[in-house]
Amino acid sequence: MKFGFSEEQEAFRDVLRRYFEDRSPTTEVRRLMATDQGWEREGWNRMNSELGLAAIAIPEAYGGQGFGLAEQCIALEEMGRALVCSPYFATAVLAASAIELAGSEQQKLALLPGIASGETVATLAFCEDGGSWDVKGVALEARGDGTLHGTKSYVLDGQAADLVVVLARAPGTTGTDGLSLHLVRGDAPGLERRALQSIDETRRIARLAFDGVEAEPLPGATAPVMERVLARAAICLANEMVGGAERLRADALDYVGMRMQFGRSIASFQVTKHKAADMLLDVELARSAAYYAAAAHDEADDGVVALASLAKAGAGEAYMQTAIHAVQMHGGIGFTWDNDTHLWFKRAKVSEVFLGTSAEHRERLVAYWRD
Amino acid sequence: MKFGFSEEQEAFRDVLRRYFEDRSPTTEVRRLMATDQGWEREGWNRMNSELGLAAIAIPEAYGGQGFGLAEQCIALEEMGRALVCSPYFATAVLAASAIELAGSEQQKLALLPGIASGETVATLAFCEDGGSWDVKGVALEARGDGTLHGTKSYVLDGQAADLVVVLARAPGTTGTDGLSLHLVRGDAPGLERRALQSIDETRRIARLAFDGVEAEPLPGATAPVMERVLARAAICLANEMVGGAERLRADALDYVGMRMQFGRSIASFQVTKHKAADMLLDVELARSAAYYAAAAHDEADDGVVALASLAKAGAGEAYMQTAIHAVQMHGGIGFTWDNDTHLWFKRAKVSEVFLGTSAEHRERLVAYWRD
Amino acid sequence: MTDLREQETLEELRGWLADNWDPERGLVEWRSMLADSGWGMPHWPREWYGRDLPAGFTPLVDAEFDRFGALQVTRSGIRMLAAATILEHGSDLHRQKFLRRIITGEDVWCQLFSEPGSGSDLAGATTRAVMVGNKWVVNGQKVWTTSAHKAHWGLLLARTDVDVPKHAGLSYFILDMQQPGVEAHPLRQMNGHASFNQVFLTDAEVLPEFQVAASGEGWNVATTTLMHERRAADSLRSWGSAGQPGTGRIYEEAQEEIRTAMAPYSWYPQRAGRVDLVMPRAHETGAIRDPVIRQEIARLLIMHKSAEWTAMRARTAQQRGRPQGPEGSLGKLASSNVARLAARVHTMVSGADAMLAGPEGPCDGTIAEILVSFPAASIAGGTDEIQKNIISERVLGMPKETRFDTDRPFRDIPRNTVS
Amino acid sequence: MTDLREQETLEELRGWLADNWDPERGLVEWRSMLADSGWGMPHWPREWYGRDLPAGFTPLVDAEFDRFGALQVTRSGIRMLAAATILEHGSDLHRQKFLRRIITGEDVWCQLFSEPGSGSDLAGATTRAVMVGNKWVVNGQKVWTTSAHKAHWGLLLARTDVDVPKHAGLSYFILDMQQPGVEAHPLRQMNGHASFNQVFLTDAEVLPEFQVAASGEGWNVATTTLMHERRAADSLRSWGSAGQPGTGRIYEEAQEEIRTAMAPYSWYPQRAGRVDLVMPRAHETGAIRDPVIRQEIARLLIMHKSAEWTAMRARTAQQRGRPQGPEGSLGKLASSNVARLAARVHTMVSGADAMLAGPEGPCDGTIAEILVSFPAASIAGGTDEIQKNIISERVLGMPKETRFDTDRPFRDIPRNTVS
Repeated sequence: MKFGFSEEQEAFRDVLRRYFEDRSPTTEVRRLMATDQGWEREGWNRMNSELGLAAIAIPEAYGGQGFGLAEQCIALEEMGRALVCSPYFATAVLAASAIELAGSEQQKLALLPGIASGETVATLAFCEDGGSWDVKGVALEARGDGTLHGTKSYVLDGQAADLVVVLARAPGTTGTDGLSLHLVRGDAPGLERRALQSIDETRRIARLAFDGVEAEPLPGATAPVMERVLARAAICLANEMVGGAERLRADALDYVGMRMQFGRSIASFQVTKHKAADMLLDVELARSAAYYAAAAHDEADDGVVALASLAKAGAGEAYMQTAIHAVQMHGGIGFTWDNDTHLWFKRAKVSEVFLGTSAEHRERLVAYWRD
Repeated sequence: MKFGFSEEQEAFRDVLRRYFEDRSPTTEVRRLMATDQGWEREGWNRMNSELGLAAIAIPEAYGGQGFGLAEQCIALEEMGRALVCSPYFATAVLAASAIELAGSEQQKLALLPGIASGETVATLAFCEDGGSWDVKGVALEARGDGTLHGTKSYVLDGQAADLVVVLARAPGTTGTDGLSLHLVRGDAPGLERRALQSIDETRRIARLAFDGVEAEPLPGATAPVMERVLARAAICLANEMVGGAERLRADALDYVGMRMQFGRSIASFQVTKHKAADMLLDVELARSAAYYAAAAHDEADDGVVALASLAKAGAGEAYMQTAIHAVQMHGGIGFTWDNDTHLWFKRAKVSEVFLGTSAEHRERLVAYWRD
Repeated sequence: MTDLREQETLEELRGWLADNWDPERGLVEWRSMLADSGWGMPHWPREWYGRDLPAGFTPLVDAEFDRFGALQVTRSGIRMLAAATILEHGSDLHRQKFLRRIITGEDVWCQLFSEPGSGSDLAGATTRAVMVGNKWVVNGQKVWTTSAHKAHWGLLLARTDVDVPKHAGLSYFILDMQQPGVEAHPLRQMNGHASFNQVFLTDAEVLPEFQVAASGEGWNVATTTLMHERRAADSLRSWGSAGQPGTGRIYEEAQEEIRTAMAPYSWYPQRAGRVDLVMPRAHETGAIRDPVIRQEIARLLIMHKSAEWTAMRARTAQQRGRPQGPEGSLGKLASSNVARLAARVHTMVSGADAMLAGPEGPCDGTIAEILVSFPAASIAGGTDEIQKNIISERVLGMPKETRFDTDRPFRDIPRNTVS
Repeated sequence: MTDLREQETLEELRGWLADNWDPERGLVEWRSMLADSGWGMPHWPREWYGRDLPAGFTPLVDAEFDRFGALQVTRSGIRMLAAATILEHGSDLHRQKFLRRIITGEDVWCQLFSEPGSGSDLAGATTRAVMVGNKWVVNGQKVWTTSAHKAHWGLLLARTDVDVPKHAGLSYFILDMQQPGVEAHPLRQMNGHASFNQVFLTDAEVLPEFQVAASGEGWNVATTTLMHERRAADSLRSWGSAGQPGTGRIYEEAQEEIRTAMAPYSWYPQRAGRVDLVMPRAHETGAIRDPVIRQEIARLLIMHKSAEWTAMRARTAQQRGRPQGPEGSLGKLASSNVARLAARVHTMVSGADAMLAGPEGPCDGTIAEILVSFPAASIAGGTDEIQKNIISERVLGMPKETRFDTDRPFRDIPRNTVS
């Protein structure tokens, strides 16, 4: 497989970069992260009406643009770069994939157009208090009467979502058996939502308690389907992380170029130069893996689940390492609230464990590739 | 616990350093490593008659000097530093500890004086083809008629030893049950010894096949005793490794100080300076752990088995890392045979896995410390 | 001192304590008595609140206070740096005006050295002091200043001459912090705490008699302050962990003083990585059963214990009167490595919970505080890079970095435009 | 070229191949025909064994050879660096004397640039060439020279003037390697192989007409050679892994030539860490069941695949005519990281067996060879440090290291006393 971006894709990226530079400077990120919800409908709607971002990867038949994951990952990389405060990941990645892969034709026709237009803010409630993104860890029950009982945690934009896709299991089942997905309105009776305080104030998580909530099942939820949903999410997250890491790297490089100590630019110190070279290598390797996984997904490569884990683990290490280096290169300034570095630093920390830790994804990679 | 060396200990170290600088320069190491046996009786005898090194840690009652492990570790550190080619580790560490800890009074009186004087070259045959230094991996059988059946591998100086202490188990036993230690003369009928080619030419290993070899049992061999023998050996090896790492570090520092490129000393490049600082930290931390473990042993600290694993794992990482840095700091010259760096590099590589890998010792450490 | 003199001195002290110690006195009152008697600072000169005793004798005096259950002067914080600097370089006026209230703790001091544009390069300070009429007038900005908002006096390093090389153009002043030209703003950190201040100096004034040493001597004086800074950091730690108080008014006042003084440092243990929490957390989360995480825990414990033992070796060597060797200088670097690895391990141990901050987060948010505080360990008090420069140059004797800023007028040296 | 011209050219080639290709010819005979016809080096000038075709057309010509099953000229090795240098900077005498035998492969060439005292700093060469009577007389020592012991000609960089700055005092010569003043000794490496030579030059002679370009132009000429070196390294790899031969005398001769040429490089795959062996070995030893080792295997595979894909991105960008971006320059650094990590992983996977070398060692000693060869990956062809300098300066545009050796006479620059 050869991979790289077409002229059109590069042009799309340029548009997005300029858009977010304009609409999501760090002053705006700081303003939004201080709000209750962490983002605003207005900006979210504008992003969708002007650029159709939520629609990118949704098939045309369901009101989307029908592009591949590669295009969606361009958007995610740019959002990661600008640290855009929005429910994009929850809605257009997590919920959209789950519905597209597990929904009935009718459900897709009913739900995906709203997600594509940005009107419906949705999310996927996958893991629970144990914090495991392995389907085996699911304990929330979907009873015979169609009601859900249990709790979900670390649900992205779980408090704000209009629609929650909930992973459950039939009573008495374990492991990969008896899984099911269900649609729940955000304001459904019996659903109690509570915000969790995240290290990363630019992205909100919530704990959702289901006490006999009535829900509509999606017919296609099996362990392999959930594996594909997670793989898609991991690839998207990896690309978002690469965007953030690249921004940190570039900003730190700019900073040391301007900063003088001992009568010379900090960038002229050999140790700084070599660190900058190492940082470039880290980010470029993670970028290649993230791009490759997206391309493999669009070519319907069988190995995409392994590649998703590879990309996620690679990006996880690179992002955190880059964030640590970036703070260090800024010196004391980099540890202050007013400097922007910590905004990405915290996203890096949270992304490192979201959707599973790097160690867990490395383990999955070897499990897939061992033969 | 406070620890550090007394004036007497420091003086002992000075004597040894000068002795080995004189007797074991790298020209001599290279000469001996090209011989069949890897060392010579003459030098070994001289070392023992002039300095009594094999006797250091053997109790006075058995012809030794009755010092502690701290003193023996000073000797090992200096031997590691000079890469002395001798059967010291096999004889005075492995075999001596096994006999002292598991032998009967009569056996100790009979055997230890010969070891203390250097007359008897001995070794301990512990692990087998699987390469495990866990007693559970022992398969060699000691039958009811007192004969040994099976093979031992990676036996230090196993081909040259006059006396081999062999770890065996009773037929039908597994795990930590049924262990026993046995004395076998190097020339015993039914014992076939074959040299293995080691990466490290300064230290020889052998594979020993026992086909009904008659052997004399040591009465005290149990799993806890073997654990103590191994702990002592691991502490000794850690100290030897620290000596080697320090030598590599110091030599590389000297080299970069003399070497000019681009009209300036390589030592003036900031990246070289910082690497030298990191190397110092690595070696000093490993040194502290090695010294601490030896001191704890002599204070009969209960935790010594855990501390031995800590010291071995710490020294293993530090030695190999230092060796890699040392080659790099020498540049192309460091990769040549004529440069001495590779002699220690290879010892570092072999020491990394001898007596168990660093990962294995880390696992043991947590197992001991988990409560 | 001969043993005999020692004995006599300690007996005199015991008598004095027996006559004067009373836990129901106020803290300031008691410290005033310590100042007057000289027992609080026994190694200081007799004329300045001391007893002219050798420095090595002070620990014996302190031990006697301990045995007696009496409080000694708190020899911590910036005020002690001020005292050391004033004793060595100040005028009698300075000694008269400041030393006694330093001992009693009535005055709060702060240190105005660092600037936004010169973090590692203190001698690159650009805050200007210009003589206008009969006063120095100071303009500029200082940063990383603990307690500036409540300080009475500040130790100020400012530039009085830009036409000479950088080190030669600095002067040292004692600045009245409670004048209109001095504004202290809290400086918030990425972990949410605001332990430091930024200090804006706008036509702040200093009387000529509050300059320490001559113009151009500032770097030399500052070096004295800095030499005492490391020691002060150590004693701050032991102050913070001071033992159980007795009963009585003075103990309450002392505890309150400690609480106030320590408040800005509440996150310092988290900055260091909280290795102590790793095992309990691993048991709590079950991570202790994960062989992969066990490896990382072991790595951390090995590094942490080895660093501890290295410090122990350094102390033992010192106690035996040997040269300390490289161990001492390596401690700072080791602790920053430990902090970084600890944050990694805490993340693995907590898994998804590592996302959570605040009271619902693991250990009431302590884990989150580690994860957003550890980067300071490799920056504060000298970055890792500065430490490695020091180790390579001073311990290993490697060549110094070529300097481009020491031999020409300060005005010609390229300076920061960003901070 | 227009598509029409392309078609005509390829048809002409097909006709020529049909008329001339015969697998029973000798290799030299066939290559002579390629030289005469210009089909072997189609992008070279017509007057010098080429056909003046655009460089981009060469791959099409080569593809046609492939389709036809005919052997093309082997465009590998130092001899091709010699050809490129001679074409660009040489005289017609040089072209006449050397180019044809470079194409036929009859002459072996070597490169005499590196010296024991100047590894990373090629321009610091101290080998002297002095005009004595009507000849250049050369004295000095060169190192890391592949094939010097069997070479006919050497590309020599030597100093002809020590009174000018270092780069300006170098000159470039073609040295007859088979004269008495040239002695090549094998240089043994820590892995036991001796792939390189040290070359001692003692009053070796060069006729003035064998100097390339003018005196003092040596660094400029050497730069051409070095530019082609990286490309040559790549083609060497593909040459070594060339596909199945056909049947016939010429294939046998070609295979023999490859075997000889590749012999010194037999350990190069081990130097790179042999990532391909990790999984099979892990299954063989059972390490694949160890979760701790699985983590390290995963780390290695992630790094290795990511590096591969980074190279792929660079190639794709190039093919699309985009600037290559940083990906290309990073490959060398990535591969040295991969090699180091691979050695670590192989050690863990092999456990105690990692001690064993020789035929009894794992994979017939291949694992041992990895463990004592990988350090070369971060040194040979430019150390990691040099790569990071290049990346930071040329890719990231960071300031160049201050030089102290470029603006004064070479004789005044501090030089090595050790090697």
